[in-house]
Amino acid sequence: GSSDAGPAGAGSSKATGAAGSPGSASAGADLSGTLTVFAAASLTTTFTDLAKEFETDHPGSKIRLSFAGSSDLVTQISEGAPADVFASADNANMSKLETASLLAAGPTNFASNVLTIAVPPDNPADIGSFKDLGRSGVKVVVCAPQVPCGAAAAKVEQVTGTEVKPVSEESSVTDVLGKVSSGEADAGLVYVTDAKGAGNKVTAIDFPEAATAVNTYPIATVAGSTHKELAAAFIALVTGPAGQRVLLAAGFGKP
Amino acid sequence: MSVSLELSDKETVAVLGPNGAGKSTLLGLIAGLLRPSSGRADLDGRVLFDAGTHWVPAHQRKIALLAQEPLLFPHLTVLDNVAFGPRSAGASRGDARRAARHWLGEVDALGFAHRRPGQLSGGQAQRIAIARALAAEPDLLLLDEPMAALDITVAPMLRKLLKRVLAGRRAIIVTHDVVDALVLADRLVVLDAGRIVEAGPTRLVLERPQSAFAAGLAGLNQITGTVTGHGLVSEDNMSIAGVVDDAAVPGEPGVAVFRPGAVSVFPEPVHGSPRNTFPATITDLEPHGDQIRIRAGALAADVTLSAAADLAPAPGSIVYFVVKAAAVVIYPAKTVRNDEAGPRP
Amino acid sequence: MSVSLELSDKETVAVLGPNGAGKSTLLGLIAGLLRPSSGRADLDGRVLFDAGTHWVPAHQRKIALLAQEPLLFPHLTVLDNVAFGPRSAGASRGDARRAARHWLGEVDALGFAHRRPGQLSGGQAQRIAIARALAAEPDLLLLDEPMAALDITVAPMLRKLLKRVLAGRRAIIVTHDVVDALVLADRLVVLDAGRIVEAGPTRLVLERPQSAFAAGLAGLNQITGTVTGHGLVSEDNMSIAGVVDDAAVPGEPGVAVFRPGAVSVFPEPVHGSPRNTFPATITDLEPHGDQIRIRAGALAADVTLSAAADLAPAPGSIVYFVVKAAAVVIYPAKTVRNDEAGPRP
Amino acid sequence: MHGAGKAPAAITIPLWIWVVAAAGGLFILLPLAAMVTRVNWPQFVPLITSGPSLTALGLSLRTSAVSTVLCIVLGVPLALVLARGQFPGQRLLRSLVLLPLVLPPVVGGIALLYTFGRRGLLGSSLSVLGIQIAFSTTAVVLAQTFVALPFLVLSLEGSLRSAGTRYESAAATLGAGPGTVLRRVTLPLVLPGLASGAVLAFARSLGEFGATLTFAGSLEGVTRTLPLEIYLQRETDPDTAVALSLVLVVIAVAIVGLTFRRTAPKLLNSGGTRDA
Amino acid sequence: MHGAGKAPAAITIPLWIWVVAAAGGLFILLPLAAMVTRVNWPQFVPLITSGPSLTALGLSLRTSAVSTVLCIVLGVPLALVLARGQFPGQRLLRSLVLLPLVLPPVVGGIALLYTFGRRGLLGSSLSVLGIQIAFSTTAVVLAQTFVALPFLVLSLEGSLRSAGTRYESAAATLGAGPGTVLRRVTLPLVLPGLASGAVLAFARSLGEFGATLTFAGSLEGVTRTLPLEIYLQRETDPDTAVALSLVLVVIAVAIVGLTFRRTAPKLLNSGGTRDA
Ligand SMILES: Nc1ncnc2c1ncn2[C@@H]1O[C@H](COP(=O)(O)OP(=O)(O)OP(=O)(O)O)[C@@H](O)[C@H]1O
Ligand SMILES: Nc1ncnc2c1ncn2[C@@H]1O[C@H](COP(=O)(O)OP(=O)(O)OP(=O)(O)O)[C@@H](O)[C@H]1O
Ligand code: MOO
Ligand SMILES: [Mg+2]
Ligand SMILES: [Mg+2]
Repeated sequence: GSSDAGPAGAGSSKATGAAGSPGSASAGADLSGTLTVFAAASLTTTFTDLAKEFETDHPGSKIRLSFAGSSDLVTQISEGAPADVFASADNANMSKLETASLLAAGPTNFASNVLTIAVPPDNPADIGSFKDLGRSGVKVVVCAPQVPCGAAAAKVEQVTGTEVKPVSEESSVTDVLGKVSSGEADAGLVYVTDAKGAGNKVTAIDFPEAATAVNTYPIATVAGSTHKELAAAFIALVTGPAGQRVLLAAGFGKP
Repeated sequence: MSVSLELSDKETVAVLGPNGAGKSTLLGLIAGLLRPSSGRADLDGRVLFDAGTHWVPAHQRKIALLAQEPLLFPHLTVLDNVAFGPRSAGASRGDARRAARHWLGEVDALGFAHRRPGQLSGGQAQRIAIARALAAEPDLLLLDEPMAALDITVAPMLRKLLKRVLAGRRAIIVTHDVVDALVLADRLVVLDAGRIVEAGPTRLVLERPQSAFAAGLAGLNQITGTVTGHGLVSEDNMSIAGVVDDAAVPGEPGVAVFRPGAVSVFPEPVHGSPRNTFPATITDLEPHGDQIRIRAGALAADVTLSAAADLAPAPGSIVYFVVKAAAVVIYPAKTVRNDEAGPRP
Repeated sequence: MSVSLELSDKETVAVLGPNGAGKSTLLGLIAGLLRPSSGRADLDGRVLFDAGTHWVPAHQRKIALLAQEPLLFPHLTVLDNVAFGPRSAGASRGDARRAARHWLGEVDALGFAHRRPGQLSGGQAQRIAIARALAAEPDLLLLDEPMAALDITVAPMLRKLLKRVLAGRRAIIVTHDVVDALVLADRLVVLDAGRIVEAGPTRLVLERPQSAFAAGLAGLNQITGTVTGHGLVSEDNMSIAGVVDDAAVPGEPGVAVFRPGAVSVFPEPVHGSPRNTFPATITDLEPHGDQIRIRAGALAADVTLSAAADLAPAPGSIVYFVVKAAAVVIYPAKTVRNDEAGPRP
Repeated sequence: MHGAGKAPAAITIPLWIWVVAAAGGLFILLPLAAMVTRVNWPQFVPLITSGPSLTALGLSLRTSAVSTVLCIVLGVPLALVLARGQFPGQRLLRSLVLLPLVLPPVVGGIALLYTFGRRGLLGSSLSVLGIQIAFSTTAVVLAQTFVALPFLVLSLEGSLRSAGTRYESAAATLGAGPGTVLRRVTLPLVLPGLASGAVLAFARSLGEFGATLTFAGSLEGVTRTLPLEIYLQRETDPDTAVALSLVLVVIAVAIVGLTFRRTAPKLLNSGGTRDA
Repeated sequence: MHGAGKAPAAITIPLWIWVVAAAGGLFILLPLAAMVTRVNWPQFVPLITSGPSLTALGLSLRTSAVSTVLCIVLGVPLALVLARGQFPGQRLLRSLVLLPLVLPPVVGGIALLYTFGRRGLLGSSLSVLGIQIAFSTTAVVLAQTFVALPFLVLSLEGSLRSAGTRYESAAATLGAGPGTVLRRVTLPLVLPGLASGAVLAFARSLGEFGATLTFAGSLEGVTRTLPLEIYLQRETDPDTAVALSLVLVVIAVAIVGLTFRRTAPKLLNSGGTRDA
C-alpha cells in the first residue's frame, strides 16, 4: 500500500525540498540534534548510507543507528530504549508497538522484500527452482516460522506445494545467510537484499513464487521521541525518492 | 577449660603442659583470637571479656601474640613489619620507622631492615617477629612456643635474646621445654586438660615436683609414699633410702625423686655401696640427648651409648636399677590447690 | 654430589649428616625419583641408571622409599594401601589382600585393616606405611627419617618395630638421630655437602669418631693433637691426660674424646683428683635432655638443672671445665678415605 | 583470667565491606528476582511442558551430558599434561585453553564452522569419510564442548597442582607403572576437583547459545537446545521464553548449589578450606 | 651407587595421555587456526582500522576497563564476605555468584532489562530520578560486570582461603583494626589473585556479547562493542568480522598469556605451584 505513505511522504518531500532552498534556515535550526533510529538488521547497509546522506543534508544533525532483529528491537523499545524511529522488517513486529501505544504516529510502509534462494557460488546441489529445495539430500536452511522470513518461507511452500525439509530453522535471516555463504548448506531462503548484500559469497536464484509472500517494511516515529521533527524528516528521506533510490539499489522492492 | 591465672606487673610466667592441654587455647583467649563461651578476663583493670556481656576485639587489647611461626608480612620490608604496630597505633610513618629502628636494634637486627621476610632464615625472622611484637608496646606479651620451629642451632641465641627482652616485662610464654621455663620465667604453671595441675616459682616446681607430670617435666624419677626416718616407703611397700628433707615428717605423705642419670643399670643384682636396688622389666628404650633412656614402668635410667651397646637392653628383659641414697631427695607431699597460681608474693 | 656406596645383601646402613647434606637427594636418586646428571648405580647386577644411557624408572626398580610422612593413599582402606604393592606387581585382588594381611600382622596392625588413613594417628599410619613398603617386597628398602614427624611418645615403639623388620633386610635409613643408627644399622655413613666424610661399623664410628662432625653426632667432646706417653698434646699446645689406647703411638696424630656429662663446671679453679682443668668462656647455653649443655667454643659440659640454677651461667662468663683423666679416651687418628664405604668384610 | 569453652573469633570484616558486598549480591540477585516477577505463573506449567519446550529441554540435557563426558575425556589428559608435564609451549597451551572462556561464543562458533564445516579445515576430509557434522546433534555437542572444556581443564589442573606429586612418587616406588598410578592414585585423589569441574562444564554446556546457533543451526529435536528455544520463543511468545529462562536458572542453581553444598567451589578455590 | 647432579624425574605420564591431550589441544587450537586461514590478509589493516571498527574497539576497551573496576569494587567485598564471613545463606550466595558464569548471556540480558529497563524492577524508580540506564554505555558496563563478576569473586575467594587468616590475626594482635588489616595485610597478600581475577574479568568483559545486545542495544559509539560489531559485520562484510574476531582473540590471548606468564592461573589453581 503506497497510499499509506501519503501524509508522511508529503511531509518528507517538503523537508527534502527545503534542504536545498535558501528558506531552510529556520527548518535547519529545528532539524539539529541526535536522532536514534532502530532498524531491522536487514537494513544495515541501506540505512547506514541513508543516515550519512541525511547528516549531509542537515548539518548539525546526527543519526545513531541500532541494528538488531526486529523483535529484539521491539522488546528494547518496550523496555524503554531511547528510539526515535523504528524501522521493522515486518508489520507483525510494528503492530506490537502500535497495540502497546508506543508509536507517535501510524507506520508508513517504505519498502518490500521478497525471498530468494541463496546458494553457494558453485551451487553444489545444482538448485534451479524452488521445487529443487524439496529434493531429498539437499541441505536447505530457512528461518523459523516465528520470524518474518520464516513465515514468508512457509507461505511460499504452501503455494508451491513443495515440502521443504530444512536441516535448520534459524532465528534470523543472517544466520541462514551465514550457513549458505560458509558452504555449510546447499541452499537457503533469504531475502533478495540479503543475497545481494552478500556479494559474490552467494548466488541468488530468484523464483516466481516469491511474489506470493511479499514482506513489507514499515517505519514509524516512536512515542516519547523528543525529536519528532527530525524523525519526520528522516522518515521522509527514507520514503522519498532519495531513499527509494538507495533501497532499490540494494534490492528492495517498492512498498 | 578452666584456668585462673593472675600476673603481677613485670612478671613472666611459663605455661607448660602436654599436647592438647589447652596452652595455645589459653593464649588465644587472652589475645582475643578465640571467643570464650564463659569466663572473664581483665588487664590492668580493663575488662577484656566477660562472657556474653563484654568483648574487646584483639586489636584493642594491647596484647601481642608471638607464635611458633614468625608470620612476618611477606609484602613488607623488615623495617615496615616492625613499624606495623606503631603505625596501627596512629604514629606517623617517620615516627613508626624510628621506633622500628629502635626495636630492630634491640634484637640486633638493624642490618636486615631493608630485606624482605623471604630473604631471612627462620631464626632471623623470629628475631624480627619479636621486635615487631615489642614495637607494638603491648601491656602483655604472649609467646606460644616461640622456638619450637627453629633449628637446634639457632634456638639458644633466641633464648638469650628473649631472656634479655623479657626481663622486667609482663609476659606469658608457652613452651614444651623446661629449660625455657627455667631461663625465662619467674613462675611456672603446668596445664593439663585445660586445668592447672601445678604452679609455683620455677625452680621450686622443678626441684620438688608434686605431680607425676611435673616430675616428668623436670626429668626426674618420682616415687610417692610415706616418709620414714631415713627414707620413704612407697605405696607398693618398697623401701627407698635417701636424703630426707628437714620439713618431711615421718608418717606423713612424702615424695622421693632422683635423676635417671643417677641410676646405674646392671644385668644381674649387685651388692655394694649404693643403697637402693630395684629389679625392673624394661618396657621401652628411647634416645635421650646423647644417652639412651631405659624405661621400666614409671622409672627411667639413662645410660651412655656404649653402655647400652654392651648391655644390649631389650624390652621385656629384666635388669637392676641401682641408685645411691645420696642421689635420692625426699620431701613432703603438698595438696595441690588448683587456684594456687597467684602472683609471687 | 659425589657418593660411592655399596651394600651387601641383608645389610642395613644408616646415613647421617647435617641438614642439606644430600641425604634425601641420595635416596631420591636411588629410588628413581630424581634423575642424576652423571654417575651410575646398580642393584644385584641390574643397572638402575648410568647417566645418559640407562634410566630405569622408579616403578621398575623394586626399591621402596618410606619418607617422613606415611603418605597413605587417603582414598584406600589400610588393607588396600598395603595391598597396593602386590596389586601393582600383578597379583590378583585376593592374593594381594592375603599378602597385605600378612604384612599388617607383621606390624601388629591387623586391627586397622578396614580403617581409612584419616582415622589413624601419625604413629599408626607410619606403621601401616612400613607394612605397605614391605608388602611390595622390595630388593632394597629406603627410609628417610621415618620417625622425624612422630611424637616423642610413639617413636620408641616404631623404632622397636623397625628393628624387627629391618633385621636381615637390605635397607638404607636416613636419620638425624644417632640412636637410630645404633639400634637399627650395621654400618653408618656420615654425609656432608654431598660427600661421605666418615663411614664404618656403627659402634666404632660413635665410640672412636675421627671427624669433628662424627664426634658431634656421638655427643662427645673431641680434641685432636699428638699422642704423648700419658695423654695428648692438642694443636694449641694444651696437655690432656687420659686413657691411651694401645694402638696409639706417641708422636703420631691422635684424638681425645670425653662426654660432656663427664665434665664438671666450677666458677673458680679447683684442685683435686681430676687431672684436666680447662678455663672456658661460655659461648652458649642450650637444653639437653633434662640437663643444660654449657658450650665453650668446641667444648661442652652438661650440668643438671639445679646445678645450672646455682651456677647461673651466662654467655661470656669464665668458668672452669674439669674432667677426670679416667673419662678421657685417646686413640690414633686415621686418614679418612672418602671411598671407605664398602660392605663390612 | 578465667575462661571456659571457646569459639574462633572470626576475623572482623569492616562494616562498609558488608554493605558493598550486599550491593554486589543484590546486583546479581535482583535481575533474577526481576525475571521471576515477569513469569506468567498461572500458565507456567503448561508453558514449560509444551512439546517444543520439553523437546528442547531433553535435547539440552542429553547434549550437555555427552559434552561433559567429552570434556572429561579430552580435559583430564590436558589437565594432567598442564599440571604434571614439562614441555615447551606449556604456557601458550594454558592460554589457549583459557581462550574459549573469554571468546564471544559467536566467534567460537564461526571458528568451529571454519574447522568442522563442509568447507572447513577438516570438513572436506571428514566429508570423504562420510561424516557430516554441521546441522547434526554432534555439532551441538562440539560447540558445547568447546566452550565448556576450559572449566573442566582448569578446575582439574588446580586440584592436581594442590594434590602434589608425593602420593604418585610413593606409588611409583611401590612398583606401580604410570597407568596404574593414574588410575589408582592420581584420579581418585583429585576426584572432588574432577567432579566440580564436570559440573561446571555441564552447566556451561547447558547454557551454551552463541556457538551452537552459529555452528550447529536450530532444528527442533536435533540442534535446538533450550537456550535456542528461549531465543526463538522470545520472538513470538515472551511468556514461554521467560518461563524457560527460569527453568534454566533453576537447573543451573540446583546443579551448582548441590555440588558445592559441602565445600567451597574447588574450581576457583586455591588451597582447600583450611584457614588457620 | 655414584651420582652427581640431579633433576627431578617428572612424574611419568602414560603415552596415551599425551596423545589424547594433543587431541584436546588441537580441538581448541584448530578452530583458531582455521579462522586465521580465512583472514583476508592484504586487507587486514584497512579492515580493522576502519572508523566503525576502531570506534567499537575503543568502546570495548573503555567499557571493559570500567566494568573491571566495578568488578573489583563489588567483587572484593563479596569475596571477603564469602571467604571470611560466617552468615546464613553463604552457600546460596556462592551459588548465585556462580550463576552468571553458566547462564546464557541472552537470558542474563533479559534479566537485566527486567531490572534496569524503564519498566523494570528498579527502572521506574530510576526514571523518576532521571536516570536512564538501558541502552546507554552504562548498560554495556552493567552487562559486562554481570557476566564478569564471578571470575573476579571466585578467583579472589580462592586466594583469600588459601592465604588463611593467620597474618590477619597477627596484625590484629599488633593493634591493627579491621580497616587497617584489610588495607595493609589482607589485600596486599592476595594481590596476585586479585590481579589475575581482574584480568579474567577484563577479558570476559571484552568478549561479552549476548547480554549487551539484549540489554544495551547496538548503537555505534554508545553500546556497539567489538563483539557486536563483529556480529553485525558478519552479514554484510564477513572479512571485517573475521579480521575483528582475530583482533579479539589476539587481545584475549595476549592479556591472559601476559598475566599468567610467570605463574599458573591463580583463578583456577588451587594451592599454588608447590608440588613436592
Ligand atoms: N583447630 C582446632 N579445632 C578443634 N579443636 C581444637 C583445635 N585446636 C586444638 N583443639 C583442641 O583444643 C584443645 C586444646 O588445644 P591447644 O591447641 O590449646 O593445646 P596446646 O596445649 O596448645 O597443645 P600443643 O602443645 O600441641 O600446642 C585440645 O583438646 C585440642 O584437641
Ligand atoms: N626442592 C629443592 N630444590 C632445590 N634444591 C634443593 C631442594 N631440596 C634440597 N635441595 C638442595 O639439595 C641439597 C641436598 O638436600 P637434601 O634434601 O638431600 O638434604 P638432606 O640431607 O636430606 O637434608 P635434611 O636433613 O634437611 O632432610 C641441599 O643443598 C639443598 O639445598
Ligand atoms: O528482523 Mo529480521 O531483518 O527478519 O532479522
Ligand atoms: Mg599449642
Ligand atoms: Mg632430607
